[in-house]
Amino acid sequence: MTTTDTRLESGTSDLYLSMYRDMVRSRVLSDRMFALNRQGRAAFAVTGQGHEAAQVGSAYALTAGADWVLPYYRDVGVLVALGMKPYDILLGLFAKAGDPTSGGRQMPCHWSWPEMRVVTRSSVIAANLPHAAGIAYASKLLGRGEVTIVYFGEGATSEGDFHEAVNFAAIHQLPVVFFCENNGYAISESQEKQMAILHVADRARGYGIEGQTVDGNDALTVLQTTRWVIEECRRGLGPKLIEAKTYRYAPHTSSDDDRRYRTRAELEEWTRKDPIDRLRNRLLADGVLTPDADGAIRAAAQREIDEAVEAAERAPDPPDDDAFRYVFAEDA
Amino acid sequence: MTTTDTRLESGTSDLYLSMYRDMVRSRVLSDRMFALNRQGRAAFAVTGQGHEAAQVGSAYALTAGADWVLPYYRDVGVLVALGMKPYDILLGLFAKAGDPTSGGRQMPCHWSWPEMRVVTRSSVIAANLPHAAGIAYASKLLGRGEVTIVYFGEGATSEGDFHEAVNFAAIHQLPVVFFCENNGYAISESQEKQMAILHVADRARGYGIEGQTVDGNDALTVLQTTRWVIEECRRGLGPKLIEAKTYRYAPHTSSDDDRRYRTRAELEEWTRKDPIDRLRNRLLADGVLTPDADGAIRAAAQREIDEAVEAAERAPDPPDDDAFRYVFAEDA
Amino acid sequence: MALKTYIEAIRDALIEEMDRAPNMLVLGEDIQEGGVFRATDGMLERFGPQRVLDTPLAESSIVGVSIGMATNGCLPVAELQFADFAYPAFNQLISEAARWRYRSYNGWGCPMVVRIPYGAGIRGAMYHSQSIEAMLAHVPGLKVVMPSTPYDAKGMLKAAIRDPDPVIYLEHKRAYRMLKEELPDGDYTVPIGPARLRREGDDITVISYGLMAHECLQAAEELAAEGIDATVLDLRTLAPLDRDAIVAAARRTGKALIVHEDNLTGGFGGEIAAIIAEHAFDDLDAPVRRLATPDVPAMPFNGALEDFLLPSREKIADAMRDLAAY
Amino acid sequence: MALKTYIEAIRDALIEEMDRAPNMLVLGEDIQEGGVFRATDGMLERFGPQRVLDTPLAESSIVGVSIGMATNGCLPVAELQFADFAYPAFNQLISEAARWRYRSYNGWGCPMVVRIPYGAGIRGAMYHSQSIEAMLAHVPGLKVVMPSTPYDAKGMLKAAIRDPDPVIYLEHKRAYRMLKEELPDGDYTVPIGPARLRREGDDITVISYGLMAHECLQAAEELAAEGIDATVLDLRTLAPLDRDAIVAAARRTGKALIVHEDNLTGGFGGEIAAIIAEHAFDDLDAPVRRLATPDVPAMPFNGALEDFLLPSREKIADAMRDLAAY
Ligand SMILES: Cc1ncc(C[n+]2csc(CCOP(=O)(O)OP(=O)(O)O)c2C)c(N)n1
Ligand SMILES: Cc1ncc(C[n+]2csc(CCOP(=O)(O)OP(=O)(O)O)c2C)c(N)n1
Ligand SMILES: [Mg+2]
Ligand SMILES: [Mg+2]
Repeated sequence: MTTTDTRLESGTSDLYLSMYRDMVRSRVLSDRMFALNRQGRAAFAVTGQGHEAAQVGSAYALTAGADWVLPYYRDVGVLVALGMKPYDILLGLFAKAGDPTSGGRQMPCHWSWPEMRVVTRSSVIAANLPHAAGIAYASKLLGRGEVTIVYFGEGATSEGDFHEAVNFAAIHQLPVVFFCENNGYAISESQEKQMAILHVADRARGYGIEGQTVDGNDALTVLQTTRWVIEECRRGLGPKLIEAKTYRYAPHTSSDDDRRYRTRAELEEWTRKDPIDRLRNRLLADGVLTPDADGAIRAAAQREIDEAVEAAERAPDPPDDDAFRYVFAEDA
Repeated sequence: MTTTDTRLESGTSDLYLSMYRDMVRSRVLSDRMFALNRQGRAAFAVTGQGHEAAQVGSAYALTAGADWVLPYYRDVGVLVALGMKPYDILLGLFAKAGDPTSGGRQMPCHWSWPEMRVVTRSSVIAANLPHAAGIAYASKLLGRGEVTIVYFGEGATSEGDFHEAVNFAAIHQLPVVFFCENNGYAISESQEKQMAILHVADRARGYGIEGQTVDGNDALTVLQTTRWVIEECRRGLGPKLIEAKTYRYAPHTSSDDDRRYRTRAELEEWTRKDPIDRLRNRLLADGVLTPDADGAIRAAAQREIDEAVEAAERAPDPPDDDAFRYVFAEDA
Repeated sequence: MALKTYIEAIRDALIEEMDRAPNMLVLGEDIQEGGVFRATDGMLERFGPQRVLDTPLAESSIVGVSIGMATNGCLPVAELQFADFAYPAFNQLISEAARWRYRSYNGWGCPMVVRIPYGAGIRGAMYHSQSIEAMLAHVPGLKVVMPSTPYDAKGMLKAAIRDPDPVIYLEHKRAYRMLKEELPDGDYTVPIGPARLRREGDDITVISYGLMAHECLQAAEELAAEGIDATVLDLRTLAPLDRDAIVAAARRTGKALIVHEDNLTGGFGGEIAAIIAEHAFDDLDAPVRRLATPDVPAMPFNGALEDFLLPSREKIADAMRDLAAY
Repeated sequence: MALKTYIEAIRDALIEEMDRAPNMLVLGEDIQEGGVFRATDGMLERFGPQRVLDTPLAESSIVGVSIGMATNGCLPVAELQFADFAYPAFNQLISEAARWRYRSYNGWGCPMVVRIPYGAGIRGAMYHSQSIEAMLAHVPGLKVVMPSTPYDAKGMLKAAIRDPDPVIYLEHKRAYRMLKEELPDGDYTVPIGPARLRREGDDITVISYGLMAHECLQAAEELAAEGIDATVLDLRTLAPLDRDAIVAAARRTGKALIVHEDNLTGGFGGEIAAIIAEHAFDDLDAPVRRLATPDVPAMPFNGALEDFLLPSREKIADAMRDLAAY
């Protein structure tokens, strides 16, 4: 496991502050989505509390709008980092007409965002890994310099589609990053029920590509590793597998009761490694952040989400006939 | 790649002679099946010329009737070694009523043979790998000492089912041998179109199990390696992947024209490594076989196949109504 | 007798059969903690982790290893977490399980059950709402059952487990806690195959299966108050199909409405309509009608849109009135 | 004009479209050496290995990477080597390609063609003979075409390649070299959707698609000599379905026979019969009949058994006589 001793280079403090802010916004938004479900105001919630360093750290390594992004349902932090407004994410939560990601059709957090090259995904685990490989093949064929990143959990690596996608990407040395957020559980199943290896990154060896395990709760390490890997991809050195070890603090989804399969002690232990606390402490120690500035960031995030919730909840539902649109292209 | 220097231990010469005989019988039978197709007497042929050392060598490591065997379409040698009569294989070639392996329903060489625990397979590549894992799980659950071996080509390792099966077997440390006959081609596609690694055995590393590459044209090495691996399986040490490097001398099937994708020089080179010649020379050198005895073995094989062809071709077709039988259990 | 929900009926069947057959096991994702719908709640403690098996997240191999287990003396009952995630297992279901016996000329059998929660109406959105019976009931070699009551759910699951061939057992998620019924204590089975006449009436015939059969029955009761007397046929099993019951029910009233939750075109309703159009032709007094979800790619998350698309008691009652008036 | 076989028509369409669109590529197993049926013969030399792409032996990813390519500006035309091996790709076809546009509310499109050789009659046995259209035509979001002539094969493949949505293109293996036709030189397309009346007659209507449409036409010619005059409707496209043409053809004669090679129960014939039974009811003079392969799990290798099971010109003619006499 790589834990880089990242010294803050001059000129990077704004960047790190921005990352920190997005991690906080992502956490506040995620907490709120869960709460809205618990209050009976949202039918379903799936969120990524605990994954913020992995998500925001990796997303900050991307060239937004140029690189292709295939997030999974837990990637609130990726979307926030890419610049999706909480309001838009909340329109999806409430399945409203204006939901730019699916028009209220998909479960929350199944994003599509063409402007940012965020590609639509289903709920079918691992099915989008071959899409990432295909997108990267097209980039190469058409001679474009962009890189594709696809996100998934460690459970997803059990699916045949994981294998076929990584194998295809390796054969053609495609510019694609397979980014695994390993939180140790697939719903209730702990990692050893999914694989007989300690590190998801070891899967890479069967394909002849490099795998790299990083501390997924350390945003700066994630950023640096992902940057390096993307750089290698861009230089045509082929696909890579990154495993970011982390933990989810919330139940799998609003339908799950994680007390059936995780001890509170384990959760407690990981809470002490909270990725947001960790980056905050680092920034405070380095003098990039002050307690006051931190308070302002948190208050602003709360305010932003409050306003977004209020507006999104009031947005109109789609009209009935909307259900028939876009089965096929309408101009065809 | 392991090439064991196998000294002939005392008491093993009968065994090796028997292996040699089965390799010859398998070759003669395979050649004949192809010829029958070329003569318009059989609608289709798929055979394993060149794979005899891998097939017969590994099959001789099994406890026939106790261990479970999931062969693939190329495994004429495995079936011959297990004791299936050429006549029965030929009934399948001609799709005759008495075909014990499928009642004339399956393509030739898609065997089922319950008495010998040879399990039915489809033509769908790699789909039977999960079956092998499931059989081995049952062996373990029911506390039986048997081992399962499943055969496939290197192309099959590209399928998702390969991944899911090996992963499942590794997680549960099941007594199953994944035996890959790597002949360098999947129909027309050479190995580098299927994987970015040199050795199929390297796939094992992604699952936390051992992989072993052997010279698949050396029957004695294959025998020894498979024996060792099966012994480990029986002792509960979990699944293994064996890769036997070999070459097929015939086209992929009777429908294929291998001159489109392989040079005659390459074929020529491999012909010099013929597994049957190799074992013959070894047995001659060790004095276990004499030229006369060899001649007798070959003549007997020719005679046996001649007679079997004649009898099988004359066997009756199934009656029309037979097509409706056994969609479901009939006693149900 | 005891009052049981649909899902309790399923759990009882599993536990009772596990008690009976030491070679039986249940397997799937999150099975040990009870399954996402809690069908296997408490089974880990009772039967241990070898027989209550958490599988990797890999549907093709869930079915594939089950086939292997069935081949080597076990009785696997696999769970696919949602019907929407059954497609990765389609090859194993169709190419393998369904053809296992036929292609080996009875050399091998595949006694296996695959339980699959299906259906919409729970705000499950596009990938937690689908119906997949039309595809599977089309495959010779598979048995497909879709019980609509707790009584049938328990009895048919037991029959499925004891069946020598692969059975796809489709259970509606919305039925799990919605449907309750007094069930007899102890062992009973409900045979795979025969449809069940759930109501007899001479004005029109409604044919359905799964949770929609329940909705049809409710609609029929509603219409009875208006003086329209309906026969309601609950198919219960789609494969093998009870053609005689279909033809007899259609003949009786000369007017048939078929209802299913799956989308219309190419849905299993087409088969039922075709059987009626061929074999009850002389007795038909009206066009054979179908009511189904319109042809859109699965349910939207938005609740209003889901309600708009999904057949319901009200929509069924309307279609019945319409047909009765023909 | 030039005389072309069915497979030459396909190859010509591929090559002409590759010439037109530099972002188009073909991919699949053994594509570079020409494909096992030689559909892509000579294309490697002309377009190079990046655009004539040999994939690993992995159907799910063949479709999966095609979806990705289509998303990023390419026009992939994938080949699945046999329809029998399409099941491993069903999840990608159904969960992904078909719902790509709908679930992203038109944010993303998936302009992709999947060519799939299907069908029996070539002694291909259980796993090189299957028909899979019923399952795919049931899926909203997929277009499914099954041309029955070289002319349509070429024109519809071009239309499919230019279509903005995923198109499943089912080509009958036995048609490849059996069917020949004079084709116009140069570019033309045949629209996806409209059925084609291949023969008009007032006694009975036969409705079919794919190679069976050809067999039906032959049978109809045979019967014309006996004084039975048939309408033959070739659907060509199953999704979106030309319902009006079906209803009109059935109405015209009041007697309809539906023929397909896929097995009967749950086959696409059910949908066609249901449409007729609902929308042509008042004009029907006879039961709606279906002729299809019996419900067994795919074709036996034994040639006599295959012939016994498979619908043929003779069996179609018999069924037509029977219906005409009703
Ligand atoms: C093909 C498929 N099977 C099952 C599910 C149900 N399911 C949803 S999430 C999940 C666990 C995923 O675990 P992992 O990949 O580790 O991601 P995590 O949720 O832990 O971030 C499962 C089994 C699904 N969505 N798709
Ligand atoms: C799922 C599937 N896809 C494609 C095919 C067609 N096919 C038959 S054999 C074969 C190549 C297999 O190659 P390999 O696994 O290396 O075995 P070999 O024939 O070389 O021994 C292919 C592509 C098939 N039978 N099943
Ligand atoms: Mg996880
Ligand atoms: Mg090979």
